[in-house]
This record gives sequence, C-alpha cells and structure tokens, in this order.
Amino acid sequence: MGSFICKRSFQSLISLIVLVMLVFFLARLTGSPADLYLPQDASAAVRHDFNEQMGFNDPLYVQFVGFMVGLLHLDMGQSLQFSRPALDVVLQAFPTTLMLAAVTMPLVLLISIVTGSLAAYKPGGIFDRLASFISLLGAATPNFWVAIVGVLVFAVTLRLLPTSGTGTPLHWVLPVAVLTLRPTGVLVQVVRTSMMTALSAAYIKTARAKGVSSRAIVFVHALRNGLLPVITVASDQAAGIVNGAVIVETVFGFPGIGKLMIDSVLLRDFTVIQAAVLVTALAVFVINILVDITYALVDPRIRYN
Amino acid sequence: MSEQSLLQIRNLSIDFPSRAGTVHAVADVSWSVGRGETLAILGESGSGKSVSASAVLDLVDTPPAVIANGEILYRGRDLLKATRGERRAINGRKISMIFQDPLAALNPVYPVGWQIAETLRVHGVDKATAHARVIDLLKKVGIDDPERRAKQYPHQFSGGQRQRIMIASAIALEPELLIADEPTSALDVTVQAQVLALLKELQAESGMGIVLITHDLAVVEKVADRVIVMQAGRVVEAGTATEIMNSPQHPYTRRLLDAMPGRHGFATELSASDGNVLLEVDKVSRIYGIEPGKIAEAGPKAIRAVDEASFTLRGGETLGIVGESGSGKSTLARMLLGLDHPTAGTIRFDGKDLNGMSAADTFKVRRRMQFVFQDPTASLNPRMTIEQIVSEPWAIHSDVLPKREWRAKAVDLLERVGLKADHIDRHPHQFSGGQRQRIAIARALALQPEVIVCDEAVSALDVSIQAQVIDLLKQLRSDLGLSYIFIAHDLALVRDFATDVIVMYRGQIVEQGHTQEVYSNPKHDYTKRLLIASMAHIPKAA
Amino acid sequence: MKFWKSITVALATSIALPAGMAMAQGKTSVTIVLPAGPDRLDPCETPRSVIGRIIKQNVVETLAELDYEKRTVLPRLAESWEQTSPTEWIFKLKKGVKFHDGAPFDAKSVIYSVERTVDPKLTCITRTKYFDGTNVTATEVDANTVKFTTKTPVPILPTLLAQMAISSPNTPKGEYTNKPIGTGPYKFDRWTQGENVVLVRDDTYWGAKPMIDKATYVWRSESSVAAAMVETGEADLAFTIAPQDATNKKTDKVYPNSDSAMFRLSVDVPPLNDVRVRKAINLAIDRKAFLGSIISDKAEIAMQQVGPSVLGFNPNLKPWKFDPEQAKALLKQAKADGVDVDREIRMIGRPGMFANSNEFVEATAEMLRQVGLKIKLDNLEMSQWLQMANKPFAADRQPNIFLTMHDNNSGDAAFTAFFKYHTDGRQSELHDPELDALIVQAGTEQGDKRAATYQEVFRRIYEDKVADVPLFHMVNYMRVGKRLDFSPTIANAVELQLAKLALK
Amino acid sequence: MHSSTPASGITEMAPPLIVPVKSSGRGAARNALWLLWQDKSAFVSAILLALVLGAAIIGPWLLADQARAVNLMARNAAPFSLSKGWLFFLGADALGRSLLARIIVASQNTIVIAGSAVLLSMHVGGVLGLIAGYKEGWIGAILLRMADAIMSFPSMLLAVIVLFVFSPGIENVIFVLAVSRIPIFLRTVRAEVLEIKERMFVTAARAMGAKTERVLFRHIAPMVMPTVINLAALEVAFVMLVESGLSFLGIGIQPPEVTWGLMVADGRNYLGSAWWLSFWPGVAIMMVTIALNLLSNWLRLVTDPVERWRFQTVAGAK
Repeated sequence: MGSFICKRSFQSLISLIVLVMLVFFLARLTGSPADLYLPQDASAAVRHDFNEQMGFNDPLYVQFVGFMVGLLHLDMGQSLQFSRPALDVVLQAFPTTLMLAAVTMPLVLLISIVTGSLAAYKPGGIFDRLASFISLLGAATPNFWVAIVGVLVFAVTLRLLPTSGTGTPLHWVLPVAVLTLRPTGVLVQVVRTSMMTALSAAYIKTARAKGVSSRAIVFVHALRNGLLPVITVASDQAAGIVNGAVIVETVFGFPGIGKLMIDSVLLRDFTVIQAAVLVTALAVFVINILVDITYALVDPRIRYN
Repeated sequence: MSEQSLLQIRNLSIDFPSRAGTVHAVADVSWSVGRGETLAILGESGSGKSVSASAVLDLVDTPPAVIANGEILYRGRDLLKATRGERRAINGRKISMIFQDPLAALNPVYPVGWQIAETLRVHGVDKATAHARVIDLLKKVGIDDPERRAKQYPHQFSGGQRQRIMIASAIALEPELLIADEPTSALDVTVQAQVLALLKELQAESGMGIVLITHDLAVVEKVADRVIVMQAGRVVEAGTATEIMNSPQHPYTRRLLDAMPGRHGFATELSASDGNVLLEVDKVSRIYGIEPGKIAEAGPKAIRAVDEASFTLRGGETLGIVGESGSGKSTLARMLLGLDHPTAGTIRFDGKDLNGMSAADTFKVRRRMQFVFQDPTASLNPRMTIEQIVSEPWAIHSDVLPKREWRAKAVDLLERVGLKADHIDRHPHQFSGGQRQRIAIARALALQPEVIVCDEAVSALDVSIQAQVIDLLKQLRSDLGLSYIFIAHDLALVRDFATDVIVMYRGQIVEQGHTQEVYSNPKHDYTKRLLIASMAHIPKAA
Repeated sequence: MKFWKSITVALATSIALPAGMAMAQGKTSVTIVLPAGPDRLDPCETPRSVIGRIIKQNVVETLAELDYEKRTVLPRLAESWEQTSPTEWIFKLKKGVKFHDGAPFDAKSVIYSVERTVDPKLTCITRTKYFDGTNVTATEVDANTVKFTTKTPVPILPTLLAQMAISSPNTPKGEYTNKPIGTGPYKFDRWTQGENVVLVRDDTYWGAKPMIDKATYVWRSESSVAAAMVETGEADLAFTIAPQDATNKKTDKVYPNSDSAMFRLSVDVPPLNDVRVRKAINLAIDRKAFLGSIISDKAEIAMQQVGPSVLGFNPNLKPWKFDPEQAKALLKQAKADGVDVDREIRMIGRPGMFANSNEFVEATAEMLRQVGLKIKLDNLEMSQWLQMANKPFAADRQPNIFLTMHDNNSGDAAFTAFFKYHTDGRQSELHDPELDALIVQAGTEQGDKRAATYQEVFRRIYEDKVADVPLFHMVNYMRVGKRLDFSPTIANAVELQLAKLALK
Repeated sequence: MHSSTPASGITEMAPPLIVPVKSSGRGAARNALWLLWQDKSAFVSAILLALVLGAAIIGPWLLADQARAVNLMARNAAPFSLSKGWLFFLGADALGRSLLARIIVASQNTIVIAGSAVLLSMHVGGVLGLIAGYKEGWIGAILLRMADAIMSFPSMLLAVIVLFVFSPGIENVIFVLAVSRIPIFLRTVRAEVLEIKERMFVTAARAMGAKTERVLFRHIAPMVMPTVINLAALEVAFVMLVESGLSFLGIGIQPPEVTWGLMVADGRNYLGSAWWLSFWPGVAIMMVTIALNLLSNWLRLVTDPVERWRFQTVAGAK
C-alpha cells in the first residue's frame, strides 16, 4: 500500500506541475490587470508604475521562473486584490468548501445508495419508476434555480431557515440540500444500474438458498459488489464540489473557494488563481488516491493483485 | 416411499410466458427424495432439470416465470403455500443448495469463513459458535489450515477448494436435504472425483438426502441411487441408477448413454505420420515474471507455465493435449495462436520461426492456422450477426474473398457445419451451445486453414452435443484433410478422436505418443491417475 | 459502518440544535447587506465604493465632507480653510480629536496621511484618481494647522481632500493595511474574509454619539437574497437591490447613485462619423419606455454625463424625442449621400453594469434594428470592456455603440469633461480644438464662471456634436428594515454613515 | 481487473431461446418503431425529442422575429392567458418577448451546444478511453494523468478563463464544455474496456490476426456503447446546466443568441416576481433530460441482441 501511494503521489506530482504551468500561462492570456486596479482615468505613468511594481512588465518567462522559485518556498506571491499572501487567502476559503463537500457527499451517497438499491431490487416497479423520475429531475434542475426558490420558500415564506450566510448548522441546510440534488440524481442512476448487475450474479442465488433476508441480500451481498462504479462517479462528484461550488457559494454567501476563484479571474488576480488551483488540485489528487484505496478495501481481488 | 420421503414434487409445471408463446420449462414433473437417498436428475441444458429444483428453494423468479401447477411438499407441507419468511427459515437450514460454478456462486468480496458463518448466523447461531463451527466445517471438507484460510477470499482458492467451501456452507446446519446443481461440471476430472467422494462421505455421516442435478452420466453412475431423466421440461424416464445405466428404455436416455465419450474405439482410422511437418514446437518455455531471453535468471519464484515443451504436428494428424487446470496447456495454446510469446524455445510453422517473423508473415501464417475456443458463448461477439461473425476472417484478411461473395460463402460454411442458411441473420444468443460451437467452427474454416487449434472446444457442451461436434470435426478432417490440435482436460474425450496424445502436468509434457499406446500403457503416474478418474465409468461392455 | 454512525450523529445534533438564526442582533446593533465584499480595508482606498461604504466617515474621516444637496464642501476634521495663493491652502484642524489607537489627531498625523496616500509604492485610488499630477504636499504650520501646496493651481482642493481619509500615524507606510485606524465614530473590530466585517461604536468619539453601537457588514451578490435577508429580519439594510426586487414600498427606498449611463459612439468610424446617423440613433431609442420597466421609474433621462448634483450640470438641455420615423428619414438621407448606414455596428455592453443592463442593451439593440441599423450585440467582461473603453483604440475597429457608466460623485464636472471629451482624455472619442480649449478653461475657473463654462461644454457635446447617446441618471434601491429610520441620499452612492442611521 | 461476468452456468434460468423478431416483410425502420411502441415511456420520449428536434430545425426560421420583438408593455406578462395571442400562453419575459417563441427558437442553440459538446467529449473521451484501457502501458498512464489534470482543474474556472481569452461564442462554449467532460468518458470507457478486452471474443479476433483498430472499434467499442450512450444522456443534462451556470456568471452565450440555460439564468432575477421566466425553460431542460434518459435506457436494451427479448415477453400475466 505504501509503495502504491508513493507511486501515485509521484504521478500526481507530474500532473500537478503540468497543471500549474497550464494555469500560469492560461491565466495570463486573459489580459492585464492594470486597468482593473486603477481608476479609468488613471494616467499612463500611473499605469506603468503599477505594472512595474507588480512585475507585469517583465517578460513572461521571467515571471514564470519567479513563480516557480516562489513555489519551491511555498510562496505563491501576493494577492493583487487582497494585498495578502495568495496562499493565505486561499487557505482561508478552502475549509468552507471542504466542509461543504464533507457534509454533502455522505448525504448524497446515503440517499442514492438506498434509493438506487431499492429501485434495482424490483426494476420496473413503481418505486423504481418513481425513483428514476425524481432522480432525473434532480439531475436536470439548475442549481441556482433551486437555491433561489429555496430561499424564497423556506426562508422568506415559511421562515424555517435562514436565507444565507454561515454560523449555525441551520445555515447549512439549504446550501447542502441544493448541492446534494444533482449528484444524488446522477448517482441514483449509477447505483441502480450497477446494483441490477450485482443482483443478477450467481452469488445472490447462493445467498437466497441460504435463507438470507432480502435486505441483507441487497445491502450486504449485492451492495459491496455494486459499489465500484458508484465510487468512481461519486469521486467525480466530490471533486466537482471540492473544485468549488461556485453557484451555491454565490447565492448563499458562503465564503468558499469556488467564488474566490471566479472573482480572482474577473479581477485577474493571478496569484490567487494559481494558489487556488494548486490547493484544489492537491485535494482532488488526495480524493483520487483515497478512491483507489477504497477500491482495494471494497474489493479484495484488487487488494491482492 | 412417499411416507419417508423428505421432499416430494407433485405435478409441477413452470411456464415462461413470452410473446412468441409460452415456454413450458417444467411440465408436470414429479419426483421425490428420501433420507439418505441420492436422486439424480439427468438432462441437458434447457431440459428444465435446474428449474424444478430451484423452485424448491424459491429461487425461480416470478415473474417472468409462472408456477402454473403442482405442489412442492417438504415433509408433507406444501412450500408453495408457505410465506417468504417461512421458506427462508427452511432454506439453508433444512434444505440447502450448491451450484455449478463455485467462483461465481461465492460472493467475491467477503472472506469464505464469513460466508459459511452467514448460513449459521441467519438461522440464529451466535457469532462465536458460528466461528468455531466454520473452522470445523472447513476441516471437514478438507481445507488445510482452516483458521487462516477462513479469512481468505474466494479468488484465493482453487476450483475444487471453492466447491468444498460451498459444500461446507451448505452442510453447516446439517440440512436434511442437499440440492447439488451440476456441482462438478466446472471442475477437473480428478477433482470431480474428490468432490463426489466428499458428498458421499457426508451423506453417509449425516443421512441427508441429495438431489444431484447433472448432465454427466459418469457422475450419475458414481453416486446416484435413483435417476430421473428429463427432456424438454418433462420426465422421460425414471428408475434406479443401475437400471438406467444398463438398460435405458427411452430413446433419449439411450442417446445420452451412447454419446458418453470414450465408448468408441480409438482413432485409428488415420495413420499418423504420413503428412509433412506443419508445426514444430521446440523446447518452448513460458516463464512469467522475467524478460524473454533471460531464462537463466529465472529464480525459484518464477512461474513456469510451460517448461521446455517439444512436439511436432504433421499434416492430417490430430494431436490431443490433455491436462488439468494449471497444467500449461492453455498457455501453450496461446503461444501457438500468437497471443503470447515463448520465453525460450521456438515454434516453427511450415519451417518458419513464428517468433522471428515479420508482422506481414505472421499475418499470413494466421490464415493457415485457425482455432476454436472453449466457451462458444464468450468467443462469439454477442452484438454481431452470424454473417458478420463468419465473415470476419475475410474482413481481416481482405485479399481472400471479395465482399459481395461473403454472404453466399458464409451460407456455404454454415451448411457445411450443419446449420441452416436462414440462421445467418441471427445473433449468437439465439443458438444453443452446440450450435454456437458449430458457428465458431464455421468461422475457423472460413480461411481454409490447414490446422485448427481447438482449446477445450467441447468441454462446455452437453455430452450428446460433445459427440456431435466431435463427429463434425472428424467429418471435416476427412473432407478437408485438416490437422487438429485438440486441447482437453478429459482423456476420455480425445480417445476416439486424437491420433496422438500429449499429457501435460505442471507445465511439463509428462507423456506423449500415439493415442492407443498412451491409453493402453500409461507410463507416468499422473497419466494413470487421470485415466482412472476419467475412464473408470466406461462400462466394460463397450 | 462507524462512518455512517458518526454522520447520523452529526446530522441529528445539527437538527436538534435550536433555531439560532442570525436575527439575534442586539437592540442597537445592525446588519447591513452589501452587494459585494471588500477586498481590502485600507483608508487610502475609500473612494472605491466597496471600501468606502464600510469605513468612510465611520472609521476614518476626511478633513472636508461633500454636501451633495447644496453642492458645497463642509468641514469635518478641519475647522476651516482658506486659499492663501493659487497653489497654497491653509487648513485649521479640530482640536482634541484622537485616533482609535490613542494617537492624537494633529498636523503631523495629517501630513503622515497625505504622504502615505501619495506614496507611489501604493496604488491608492485616492492618489491615482484624485491627486495624480497635483504634486500635493502638506507642511506643518503649527500643531493644528497644515499648509497644502500644489504644483499647479487646484481650485477644488477641498473637494479633493473630501476624498482623502486621515488615518492614524501608526498605519504602516508603503504597504496596505486591512486594519483601518481613524478618528471616526466607529472602530474597526474584525474582518472575516468572505463572511463579514464588524465595526463597533467608539465611545470616545469627538462628535455626537451615534445610536447604533455595532454594525455587521455581510455581502450577497444575488439581489433577491439580499432583499430577502432584510425581509426576514436577518439584516436591517440591503444596500442595493434590483428594481424587480424592490416590491415593498414601505421598506424599499430609491436614491440617485450619481451614475450616469450613456452610449459612447465611435464618431470617427463610418457610418457613425455622420451626424445624421448619430442623431438617428438618439431618436430611435425609446428612453421613456425603459423607465418603470427595466430601469427604475425614479431614474432620470439624461442629457449629459453628470447629474444635477454636480457643479457644471446644464439644466437647459432638452431630451431627445422618441421618433423612429425621423430616425429612418435621417438614415435614408445619409444613405443617399453615400454614407454606409448598412455597415454592421457593434453594440458593446457589460453584464451587471447596472441592474438589468443585459436586458437594456438587448432591448436597445432591437430598437436600433427597427430603424434599419445593423447591430451586433457583444457583452464583454470587465477587463475586455476596459480595453475597449480606454485609449489607444484599435486602428481597425468596427463602428461601435459603447455602453458606459460614469459616476461623478466628487461634485465637480472636472472629473468628467476632460476624461471623456478632451482630445487627450483617456476615454474620449472627440478631438475638437475649440472644445478642448473650453474644457481647459473651465478647469481653471471657480464658482459660477466655472459652472457656466462646463454647462457650455456639455451643451456643445449634446447639441452641436451629438457625440454620444446620454441615457439615464441612475438610481439605486435600498431596502431599509423596519427597525431603522433612514432615507438614503445620493451621498450613499459611496458611503453609509452609520451615525445617520436611527432606530425607530 | 474486477470483472464480474455473469456465470455462464445459469443459462437455463434465462428465458428460453426465441425465434428472432425479424421477419422479411417488416423493414428495419418499422421494426424499430414497433420495438419503440413496446416501451411506452420511450415512445413518448421519442415523440417529445422529435418535437424538440423539429422545433430546433424550423423554429428559428418560423419564429425568430417573434422571439426578438421587444414589447416593454408586455413585460413579464403572466402565463395562461390568451389575450395577447397564443404565443404568449407561457407568458412574456422581462422585455415582453414571447416565452414560447423564445423557448422554441432557443431549442436550436441549446441542442447544438449540448449535442455537439456531448458528442465531442463522447467521441474524444471514448476513443482515448478505448486506447487507455486497451494499451495499459505508458500510453494509458499518460492519458489517465491527463484526465486527472483536467478533472482537477476546476471546470468553471477553466470555462471562465477560456471564455475570457477567446470570446464567449457558441463554438467556444461548446469547446469548453466538451473539454471539461472528456475525462468522464475517458474513465468510464477505460474501466469497461479493461474488462471487455479479457473476453474470449476479443482474444478470438486477435488470434484471427485482427489489427488493434479493428479489435477496438469493431469488437470492443460496440460493447461499450450502451454505457456510453447512457452516460451521454445524463451528460446532455449536465452540459445544459453548466451552460446555464456560465450564463449565471455572465460568461455564457451572449444575447441576442439564446439558449434555455441563458433563459433560466436571466429569469432567476425575477424568481420572486415572475417565476415563469426561468420556469418554462427549466421545464424544457428537464423534459429533454428525462426523455433522453428513458430513450437511452430503451436503446440500451434494444441494441443489445441478448436483451432484446424483453420486448417480446408478455408484460405481467395478462
């Protein structure tokens, strides 16, 4: 296991370097920040000074080398908009995003596994049809639509929940609910398909011949076998949330990394973009490695290969 | 008899309604089994033999199936009238079942000990007791080091061991009745014998009844007290094992008996050595885990799948390669087909080294050497029509036949292997196993090869079908002058087909020679064991 | 399985927790919802509204303060001032004022603040927008008197100084701070990035003691959410909400925001170089139809780039009629004279420039198409938009109708006329020597003369040149919660003095 | 790796072999229609999609002017009233344009964008996935790491950057959406290929001398197809929503071009006062999503010769 993690980490490091280079150059293709940080009637001299100070007058390769050298010292540079170290800015926003993912994903898995499994147990039955329909609705509903309607209904009309912001656990209810919707919709479909395959396997018949109850057949025998594709898709969803739940963050005023990234692009705050991508990419790589480990835990055939 | 019978099936009918009409999978079937008795249900695929037995344990899915009629009486009580919960309480505790393919029938993601213990736990045994009992059971079915192995997973066991584990799980609660659905069909012959012996032993100990579902007469002969023969959902004959084996009444039973391999003479009609040498295998080794050419570095841990095998194949010859799982015969076949490459040694086709050949030359050789694989279901692409499958060789070797002639030629080939022209637009799943293998043979013939490598080509087929396919191969041999390399795990199979035989054991060729010589005078211990296991049941009368 | 258990427990606890919503503001504290959060809180950046509306005159104060209604400058931290020569001003300072950190407010601290603000190491907007090129220096006359010297005459220095926040001498020079220390009625308490900024009342404040003792600033970019927060009582004041969310007459109050929207025309690029085409465009846009639909009915149709509160505003200009027929006729005429009126014209907008600005440009483009112009609509993101807005203009650019919004909240037309219309102005399409001369002249004048000259500048642009398409003087909606007694004014475009909030 | 091929030993439990459906009198098209009729929900879905497709093709040609005609008097006109004509049955948007006309006209862009983005990512991701699964060595590793890199690049950020560098035209939106969805297809296809390539018929094809391309595209690809089609059906929804999300951030398709996603995003400003603005286009997205998925489920069964029998069994015990 140790050597496996080392190997994966090394591969991930290569991806990471490629990614960071990509971000560095892509970001700079979007244009100069000077106009954004200076008044529209700023004089040419002021603009020149600004660029000089921020190092934007240097050739691109000089900037890149500077960036890479800084990276080695874990110095991602100063944020243009916040005038603070970019990494600090990012690390301050990231926990919220991580928390969102950490609360949302288990919920998504719980709902979709139970629903998908029950649907697969009697394919074509009423529950299956209903579950399919509702989950597809969930997968096809625009996030921000649900978010705003959620605020209007639950906060304004019913006064059950706060509209937005952070603080109490109740503040998390709407954002998490919105964030749960689409991944759950997709995952119910995946669970259903993979559980149908698992439930038609020969060992299910063995279990029935042993007198194992239907519930144990579905949730003990079939589930663990049907889990691999589910993990793959779920990890993709988790990566999506870790990469920033932009819309939820925007609507609910959640200080996460998604909105930070988008704002930073709008403001051409390159250092923050770089730091944010680096941090989320690291998190996604960790997720990927965890997924590989989960594979091995779930399926002994992988473990012993 | 009905007094003491444990389980009695009365006039059971199970239908599968479909748009094309209702299929009567089981029609008015009755049988019973008593304590200490072994009832064999004999029949081929699709005869309904499994369906009726599965119904006992509520394993038939309704829908799509409909239990149209009948009773399943367990100790006089009709199970069909019992609730799901009541039936679950009987399943595994009073009546248990083992299945054909233990790898598929065991849950791959749980330790085997856990799976055996589950039977106990679902019927109320506490965890600690269950664990102790698991160790006992594993010991009983002959698994060494049960404490350690209970924690292992199905894929870490051999086929025979897995079936033992299945048996351990099935007998965990000392059921009164064990239903064994083709328990040995997937196993090597020597292992088959061991598993059957184990079942007999357990029966003697506990006095349980056994219902043995099989297509294999040899198995019936070894263990059954009574036999019913099923065909197309109906019972066509019933009687004691001796009666059925010695004086079969129904023509179908007779046909079955007649089809048993090894009942005919040796393949002597062809003299072996008149052709020129087609294929020459010279000290071929395949060692996993090391680079080719560095054979000297192979340490003790290297896996020698094939170890210095040498033989030749001449035109018109049929070379049988016999060995059990892991003997290296499949690796050898893969190397012959170019799917794998020898670590050392050479394979020469028509005098040319296959390994040193250019891609273009290899491509040409492929035309002359075709193959038929073991599992026709798997070796035919399920999404292609028969036409596409049979024409594929022409698509790959595009200079052989112009496209417009493909269909006509494919029809020719189908007819040649005993299929009909209008089969050509169907898909493989619409055929029986035997028919599928004929399709595979038709495909192999498409390029008019000189050699056909048959890798366990009939092992998965019912006995009577086996005989038909082998007859077809014989026919083609005399019509087209083909040579065969016929790989099998059953010596009986090749006896009346191969002109020469090679016996492989743990990667090495332990015996080789003309068929008759090897069979009448086996030299190696292993050959002897193999002969005993697979030929013992051949009636002396033949 | 343990994992699931812990999740269940976590869920159960979170549901079981009492509904402790954020309504629990103390009786005298308020929560204010802004449309966007601050990026930094440096006193030298107060002219930027994201910063100014939190700290300006709350945490940090200025020497002078604008009175928008009377268009005059009032003293704040200064007691009085006088101009002693065209380039010299003497400012008397209030006595006994202390910064929140205990440092005394005196001439030294003012000099320090001026030095800090004009320090080229920082790109403070106060410097780059208001003091660039003035070379302003401050020297101590005595502890409570400061002399300001400029390179060239700056007749509006008090107006400029109304933009410069005075911060404690302990604020570091040469680097930005996010902990503003001033003399204002409120102390900066904390800033949680992405979440809120908290100010608390400073009970040692030199002036009158405000009612509110604590203010929490949060930000929501979705207008509907911001409005909902006030409605549910989670917040007391939503700074800006979209017109369609301003559905409650009792709480939703309108105020001019000093922004004026217009379409700038590329007057050098055919066919826009023909005055008939420019007139046609002005005639084809039904400005009135927008009021009360997409744009608030409280907005005013504009004839120039500055609003009524700005010195130099010309009240005598007449709005364009909506007359598509005449527009068509003008285009026909132009076409007959060989003007290529069929050339595709780019209309360039920017998403979110003002509430519903996307709908606005879409509708306007449609109106122009109705009179026969070929309009291609492009919405550009801020940075790209700026590139188009500023000189140098691309040599081969398409004719364009460019949506801009100009906010002159400094009260003087000088900040508009040069920048927008002088040949050397950074966003000027014009190069008319007479107009240039007039603009330069107006800049040196004072009082009524100054106003009159600027009025002439705007008249020429509007009537003679038809240089652009003035649209509206915009308004904002503020939703003020039931607890508060407050009516916003144009001053609230850039600041919100907590001291002016009263509880009912 | 972790194949779980169903045991071949239970064939007896499978439905009995049935005479093929095909009969010479019925053409392939009729046969397909008949099979469609057998699955009522798929049938309805197909009709719906056909309608949408029809709207996409002729809608802009028919209703472009009505979809653009600004009428500020009819701003946010409420739905279910015929007083302004049938075009305003679903109400009007913030500029008083007919929502119905706009939804019909927008279907073209929506379908073009979602369709091309998914088709593009499906093909590129699919082919790369085939290669990555079939060639496990360094090629496979590189492809996988590339997929990792794209996946760990926040897709919204990528979209924003690319759309800033280039303009947010339809082609660029398609490109961005396609690129960010490639890894999903790559990974899914790869996982399937790993299993399928071990199957006997692949070995058979190789032993016959079939070249890699033939093995990949003739034998493996058709087997992967059902999964890919099902995934693609879900992805269409996702792409429509991401496109909408881009519009939400103001960087998606720009007016006067219009898509359902843009309509939903624009209408969100009026959710409190005029819900119908974003509701109807949202309903359009949902209906297409559900229809596509139902149809893809049907397609999955119908293209699989082994599963096609399901349409021949009598439903229940009528």
